[in-house]
Amino acid sequence: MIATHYVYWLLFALMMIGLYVVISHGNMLKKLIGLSLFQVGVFLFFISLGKVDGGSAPIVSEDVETYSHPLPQVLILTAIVVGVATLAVGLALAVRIFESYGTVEEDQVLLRDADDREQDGGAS
Amino acid sequence: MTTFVLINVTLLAILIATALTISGMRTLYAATMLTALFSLVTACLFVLLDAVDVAFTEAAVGVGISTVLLLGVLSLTRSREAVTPRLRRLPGAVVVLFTGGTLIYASQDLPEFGSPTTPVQTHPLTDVYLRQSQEDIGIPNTVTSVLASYRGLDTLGELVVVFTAGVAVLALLGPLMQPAEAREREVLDLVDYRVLRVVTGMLMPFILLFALYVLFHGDFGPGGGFQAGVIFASGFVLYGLVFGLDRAQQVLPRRVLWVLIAVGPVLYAGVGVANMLLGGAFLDYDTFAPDDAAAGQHIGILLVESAIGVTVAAVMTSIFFGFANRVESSR
Amino acid sequence: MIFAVMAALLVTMVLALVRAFLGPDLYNRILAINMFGTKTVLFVAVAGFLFGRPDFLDIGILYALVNFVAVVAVLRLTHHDEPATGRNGDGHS
Amino acid sequence: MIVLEIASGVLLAAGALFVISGGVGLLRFPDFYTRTHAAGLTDSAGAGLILLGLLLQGAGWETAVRLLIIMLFLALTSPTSTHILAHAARRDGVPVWREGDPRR
Repeated sequence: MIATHYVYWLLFALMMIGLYVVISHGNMLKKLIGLSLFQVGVFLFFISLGKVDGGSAPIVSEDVETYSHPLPQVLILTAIVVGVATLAVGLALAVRIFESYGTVEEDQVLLRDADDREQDGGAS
Repeated sequence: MTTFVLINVTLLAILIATALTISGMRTLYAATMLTALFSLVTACLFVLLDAVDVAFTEAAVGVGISTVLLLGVLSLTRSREAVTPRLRRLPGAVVVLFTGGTLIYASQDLPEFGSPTTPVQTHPLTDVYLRQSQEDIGIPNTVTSVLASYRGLDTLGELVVVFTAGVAVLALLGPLMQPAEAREREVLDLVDYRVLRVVTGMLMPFILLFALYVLFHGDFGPGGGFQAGVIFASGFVLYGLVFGLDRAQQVLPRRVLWVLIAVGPVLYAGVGVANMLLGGAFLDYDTFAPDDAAAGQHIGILLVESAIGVTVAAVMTSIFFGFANRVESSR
Repeated sequence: MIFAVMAALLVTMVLALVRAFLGPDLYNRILAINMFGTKTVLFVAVAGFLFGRPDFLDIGILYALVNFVAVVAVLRLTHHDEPATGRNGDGHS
Repeated sequence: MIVLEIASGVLLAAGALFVISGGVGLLRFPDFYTRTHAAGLTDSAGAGLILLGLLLQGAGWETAVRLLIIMLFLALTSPTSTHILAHAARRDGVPVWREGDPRR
């Protein structure tokens, strides 16, 4: 079991570290960093499913017999570029949130929202 | 084989140690730099797991683009993380323990790592992609043939996602949304860095040449539209960082970038429509050269890869300009 | 011999990693990461020869390039508005 | 051919030695500037020797050209980055270590 599944377990550990950062940290930028850690865990998991012992990169050449599977690689290749594009959107949102709230801490943003709502309630 | 396992375990251990340190760090600048290191290790692992194309993309994206964007945002916002109260961390720990336990329990059913008899390797599609593609499409890099031909529609979808993300960032941070109190721009003192400027000036043509090489050599080696686009973008990021944003925007005006962002999906979908007009299915490149399917595929893949390259490069560059404009105007 | 080089590279990676973790200031971290980057370039080159397919050295060229971009970005985007030295409380929490 | 193999082995061994000693230096030297020296050593001597050693393994001209390009690239970029790093550190007032100071 250990000899054949160690890669998966280590990658699960990596994903869980990322998930913990996403859930437990209040800072939005830290959350985004955690998200990319989690993402990398998933990417490596996909790629490791396509790997064959003694295989080679799926670029066909005369003197190579075994190749790793190209399909997970295609999926992950596009996923990486899409991942950075979504990271950029997240960062842009964080910048806008900082500009209107003066903070990127989730708790403080929620607190200010609650304060605003109270003031509105008192006024009407 | 033991060599492989040793290297693999070492790199994974480095990766997990880095991730743990990142999660414990409250100075976000340091955390971001460790993210760059994390990406480098990931790219090494991709090379080790035979995913050379993915390693190419990960290195360019993770180190060249993500790090720059994160650093730019950090210089716009707070770079220190507040302490999260212990009570607030508890649900995260519970969720992580539960999910991790479930994953490890489920991993019993996963196929052995690296075994040639897994469902992935024995599926009939594997043979189509690895052997039959040589006759159907005739290019050695099967990743490119799967990306641009077999799964061309899927890739069109991905390109539209990148396009949408670019538009979203422009809508959030673009010139139409500049903060009202934008101050006068400070000219940065780069006088000290003459060596840097000379070296960057020397490197720029080679970077762009390298990007073109990656774009057109994608059929035979690792490379292709996504990678080339990101390399182009990191070249311009480097130029903008060293020579200042104004000069970079003179070389590559914003309006040109906006047009280029839209060119990619239009060209890609246009190829598909042209195929339909020629009597085939959407993105059926065979119709480009009815007598020689492989030649038709070659033309189609080249057009599609160029479309991807143009859009990815334009989106990444304009995202960088969007953030960097904020950085300069908020000083 | 190539295997020994690979082992040396991995050991050096770990050493650079420890320096990147310890800091204590921003510059030490960038230095460690820059060195780590060079080691990854060598890793790709050596791994190609070790596993018998040295045709993918393009990746090494790219690593050398992005490594440079990262160092320039860190210097350009941090040291103008942030205290970058250890004296202002940079480091572990 | 045997001569080439021996030469390649010697170069690789020397490169590995430089790389490791640079790594130890990066960890053990007392301050930023001395560490710059260690890092510069691995980046130039270590990397150069290893790449030269690989070049002599004889794997076709395509590989050789790429190895040379990597060498050229590293020879341009890594001294530049070390230089601007040290320059920026000096300007930011990172203090220089003297005999008897605590390690930083």
